Amino acid sequence: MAVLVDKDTRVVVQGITGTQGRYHTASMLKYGTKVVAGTSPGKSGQEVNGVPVFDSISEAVKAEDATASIIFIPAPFAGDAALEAIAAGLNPVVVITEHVPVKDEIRMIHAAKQKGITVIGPNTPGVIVPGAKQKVGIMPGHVFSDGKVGLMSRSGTLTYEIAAGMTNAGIGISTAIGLGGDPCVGLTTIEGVKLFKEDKNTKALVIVGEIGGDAEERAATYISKEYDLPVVGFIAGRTAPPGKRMGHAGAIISGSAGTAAAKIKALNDAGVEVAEKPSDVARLLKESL
Amino acid sequence: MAVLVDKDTRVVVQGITGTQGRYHTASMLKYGTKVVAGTSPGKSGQEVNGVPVFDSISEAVKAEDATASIIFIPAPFAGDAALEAIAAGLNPVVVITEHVPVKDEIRMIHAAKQKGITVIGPNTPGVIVPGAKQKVGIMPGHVFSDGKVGLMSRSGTLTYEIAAGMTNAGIGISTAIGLGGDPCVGLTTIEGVKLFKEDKNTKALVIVGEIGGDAEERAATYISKEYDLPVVGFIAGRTAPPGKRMGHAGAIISGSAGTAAAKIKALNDAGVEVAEKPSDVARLLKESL
Amino acid sequence: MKLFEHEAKDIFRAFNLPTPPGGLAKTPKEARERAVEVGKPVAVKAMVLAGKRGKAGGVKFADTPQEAEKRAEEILKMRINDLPVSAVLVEEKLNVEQEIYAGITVDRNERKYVVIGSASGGMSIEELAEKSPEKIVKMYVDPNLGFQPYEARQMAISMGFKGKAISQLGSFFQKLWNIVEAYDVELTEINPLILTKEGKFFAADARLNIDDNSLFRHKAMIEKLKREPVEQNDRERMATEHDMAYVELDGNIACICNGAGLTMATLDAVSVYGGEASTFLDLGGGADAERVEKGIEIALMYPKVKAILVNIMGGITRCDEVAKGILAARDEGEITTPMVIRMVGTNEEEGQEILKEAGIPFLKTMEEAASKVVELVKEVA
Amino acid sequence: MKLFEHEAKDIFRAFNLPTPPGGLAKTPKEARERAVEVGKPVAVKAMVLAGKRGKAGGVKFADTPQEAEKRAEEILKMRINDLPVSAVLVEEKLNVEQEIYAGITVDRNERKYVVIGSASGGMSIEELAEKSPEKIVKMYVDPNLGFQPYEARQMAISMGFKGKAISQLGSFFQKLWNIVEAYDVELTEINPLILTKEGKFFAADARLNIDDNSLFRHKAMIEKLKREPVEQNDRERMATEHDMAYVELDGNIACICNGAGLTMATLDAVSVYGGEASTFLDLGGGADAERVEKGIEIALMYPKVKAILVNIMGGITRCDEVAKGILAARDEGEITTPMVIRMVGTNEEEGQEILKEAGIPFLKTMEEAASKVVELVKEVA
Repeated sequence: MAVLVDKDTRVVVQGITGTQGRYHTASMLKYGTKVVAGTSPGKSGQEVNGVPVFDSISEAVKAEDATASIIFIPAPFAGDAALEAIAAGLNPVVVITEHVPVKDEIRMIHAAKQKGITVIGPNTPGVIVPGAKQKVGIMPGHVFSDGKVGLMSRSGTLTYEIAAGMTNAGIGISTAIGLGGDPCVGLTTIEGVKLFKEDKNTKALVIVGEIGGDAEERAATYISKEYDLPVVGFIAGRTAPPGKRMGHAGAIISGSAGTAAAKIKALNDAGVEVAEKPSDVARLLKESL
Repeated sequence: MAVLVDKDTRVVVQGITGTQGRYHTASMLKYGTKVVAGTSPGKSGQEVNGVPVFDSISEAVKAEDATASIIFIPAPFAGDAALEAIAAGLNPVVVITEHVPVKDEIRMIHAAKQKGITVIGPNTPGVIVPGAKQKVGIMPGHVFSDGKVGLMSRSGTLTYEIAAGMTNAGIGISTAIGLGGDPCVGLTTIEGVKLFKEDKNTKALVIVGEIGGDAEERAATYISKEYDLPVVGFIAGRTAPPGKRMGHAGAIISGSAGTAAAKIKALNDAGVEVAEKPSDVARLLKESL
Repeated sequence: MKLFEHEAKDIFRAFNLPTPPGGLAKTPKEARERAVEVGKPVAVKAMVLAGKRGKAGGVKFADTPQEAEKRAEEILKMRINDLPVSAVLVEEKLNVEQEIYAGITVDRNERKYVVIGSASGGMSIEELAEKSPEKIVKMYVDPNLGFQPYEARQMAISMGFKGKAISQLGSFFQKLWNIVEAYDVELTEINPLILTKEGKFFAADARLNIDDNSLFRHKAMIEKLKREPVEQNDRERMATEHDMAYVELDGNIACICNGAGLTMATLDAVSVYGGEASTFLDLGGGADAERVEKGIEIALMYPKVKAILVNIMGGITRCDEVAKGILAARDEGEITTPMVIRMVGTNEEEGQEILKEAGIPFLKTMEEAASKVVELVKEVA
Repeated sequence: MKLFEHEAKDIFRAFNLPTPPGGLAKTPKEARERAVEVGKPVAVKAMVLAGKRGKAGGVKFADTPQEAEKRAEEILKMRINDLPVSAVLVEEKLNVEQEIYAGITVDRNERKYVVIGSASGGMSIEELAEKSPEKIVKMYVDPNLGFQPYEARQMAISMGFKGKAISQLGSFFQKLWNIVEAYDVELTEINPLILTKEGKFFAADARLNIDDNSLFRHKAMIEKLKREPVEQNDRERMATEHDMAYVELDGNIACICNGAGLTMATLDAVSVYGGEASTFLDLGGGADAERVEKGIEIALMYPKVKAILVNIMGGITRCDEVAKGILAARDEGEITTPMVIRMVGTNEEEGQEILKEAGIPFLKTMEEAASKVVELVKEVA
């Protein structure tokens, strides 16, 4: 068992004929993902790695019973692509694209909410379920091993770093979710915790956060009241100077909220141990399990 | 019993301090309507005919438990007023204002639909329930007498003409609804028929239509299948030349659809007798009851 | 408010919606200049706010600038649907591969905007709807989200286009929607929308009607046009200024009433008794004496009028005010045109008292009044 | 993209949002001219993209044009937050009745725009939120319907205004929202928004930050500004051109990594071992050899750099490409700055092979690498 994605998830790749789309379609197929269709307006009839290409999502859904979407569409058009996936009822909709305008993010997230659909990202590495051999994302599959820890992160490569550490320590993952590095993302940390709470197969959580916003603080409040299983945290950006924008639009510190110190304190107060270095995560997990 | 409005309806008048608002507040109060509040931004604390004025709908609802709204706000601002009433959950929202841009009408009608609220109009004389002594509108109350016939109309004064004829003939009205003269209105003819169908007190219907659109044709189709009680119709504009705009934005003929002949035929085919002159309506009703 | 084709196309270009190369000409000489600029065979098109312009001979083709000048001369002399032609649009004659229909309007039943397209353009959409409804693609616009690019592409797909045309035509629909949104358009049509043999899409024609009720939002745009929103005669302009609905017809009885539905019903009643209306004049709600007087004044300016029927169902409108207005009109204008008054409702008795004192007869029902006025006209004629 | 106050106010005026009379001056003489035009006591304000401008002495008042010239001269010489002042805004000193706060930004938790207002303006919203949160009014904007005029008036009502001020201030908020919508504004603040003793509202200050990701939609607006979207030094500009995230810090270790989170965590790890980073450089996803080489080149341009730490967690990024890039940078630039490489993930072995052959040492964990680079820097220093 897992969250968001399982063995029956049938993925359509939006923007499958682009460089990124092609590359990650191959990578997902290799991992085991059921990529059943791709879209690229005007290119129906083509194939990418044996996956049929359609002009629109509605055609892809009709022909191939796709259930979920992953989006590799350039930022100016990613909002439209997400709305197309949402209108077709695909769930989840994983938006890999970075630099999506926040106005477009707000629109897609609320359009999805109204239909009970989960948007992952934008600016996310996606979702991976090692136990089902399904990844709807761009992460290197081999660093994630099957197990019972849920992993959520606002960062990409840092997640791989931590997942690799867990795998090396013999700790497996039920589902790993890249929440996305933007200030506005579809699935928030607290919503992620709620999802994992409903998953009987997940026996512990890792939350990888970073400076900016108060997603981790809010999740901490929820965890202290509602989540009883072990949680380990990591917060990137402890040494980042205030007011500097460091890569992720999300990583802006404003005022006293959103600092690494504030987040670490909130998590600690909720009984969550916070690792100082990425490699400490696996150790803390072992201790708490 | 009646539709849309009953003895417990508590009305707030939006735009109560304007000439129209003042005049019709007095007229509604005189008729018996429970006008409990009015709004006019910046004028809270004032009174109009003893009715307290508030700066906003939310204050009016909080203080006076208003349940329905009637709008006398100039066209450029009427859409905003309607959205304010809808957001506060008032139902129905009766929009008297004419010349409201169609884009604003579409917005208000769909915002209302999403909340299960009925918009009457725009460009409507409103709703009257003689049996409850409640009118949420601008019609002359005395021409409507209490009874068991439901009256729906896309026209204002023509409705009074027909209602007066019914009253003179001793035929009373359960509820009379001015649907509004614009192409896009909140409550359509067919929806009006459905409302009356649910009202046990209404034993017959009068549908006053006019050229333009196919609201009457659609209602006719519904009536032929679903409505078993007697219905009498009247269609204005039998002699109107095609392509001319005659007062109501609604009264434009385009192509062969929407002509008086097409409407009369559709109604006749559904078993509805259509009066040639307004005065014939009462006679036909008597014959069918 | 209906825009002329060239005005609509100015807006199209501002939204990057391609139109054929060319320009406006007010004289035959200018038309030749435009044709020289185009440098290819051209179409010369009458600028007139009337349908069926093509059938009326308002569109001609010319292979040379000289020919364009000649065609322009012919067209500029024409009247189409009784309207003068004040200018011609000279545009490149496109190398047509396919004629397409594209339009957006309001669906009053759904209470939504609807985008309409067909790969079989050229004929009117009514004709097309009748003859081959299966060739018409319709998409309703979500009132919350608007019309999305993917939906615009879906239009093209559903219309049967493939390959690059999907995004190109999709973008065309998207831009058309952006115009509808920006200018409160109640009807726009591009018919034909041309796909050239070179694989490009152009708006060969352009119809753009702006919601009259929204004009307060578009003052800058209207100012740019340097013309009145509507072409009206003096009587129509006066009625508009006084916010009355006024339509001229071919009969001889002017119907002055309150409310559009009642006015139409009054016209119908006149017809039932064998008469023919000259005038639809809706005073609107709550008319006072002055307004009634002005309404009668406007009605009498129309030469076809032989008799007047005032039919008032007093609601907001007070009969005493109406009576005063009738009196004032009679006294001021020394009216000799026969007038029949029917007036009931609010302050009915006061109003009737005023008429009685002034010696003006009145009737109680609109049927009596309609029958009476038809009689009077027959006497006059 | 942050707009200067005068740029923001140009937009405000285009949306009929009142600003105090006045204008921009690039020289003291121009400042005097502006003050003469205003004809009243003025404020002279440094145009600089930095907060706390007032505390830094960047806003001065002048009763006469002569005085305005003198104040402008002083201010134009200043540097605020290490940024030069290139112009001053000379504006009428308003007759202040009340200082108000008005702002709109994105609430990342609600994933909605939020409109913020307070009748107690003047101080920063963070300060206000801490000291008197009850004085702050917030309204979330419905993602479907937008921000309606009645909601804008509700803001004014909730902020405690009465009478005409409700519609006036409401209209202010409404226009501010229209600007946010039109220009993808991620943060706008008017602080203070002045209510004058004459009962009028003016945007005395103006902050307007446009979502960098939306700039492709606002090319016309940016072109009008006649400046680059962001003030950057050469290194920052190069990084932007190559789509890398680059931030300069006060330490001496350049951290070159892939992914913002990993880069931050690397900086943190350096700190854990007693070092200090000079550079945050995120190569982004899927960097090839050329990109890695360019990243090292940019990092080395910053004089503070004493050592380089390359930390790559290969996902889309392939370690062999990274290794090639490091090699190229070393060979091309004849680098003498010590470099520590940590590189795992996709094509790890191939990459390590390349480094081995070139004689470049590498480490397996980021902790080892961070500790090693700190050691090296200490040796160098």
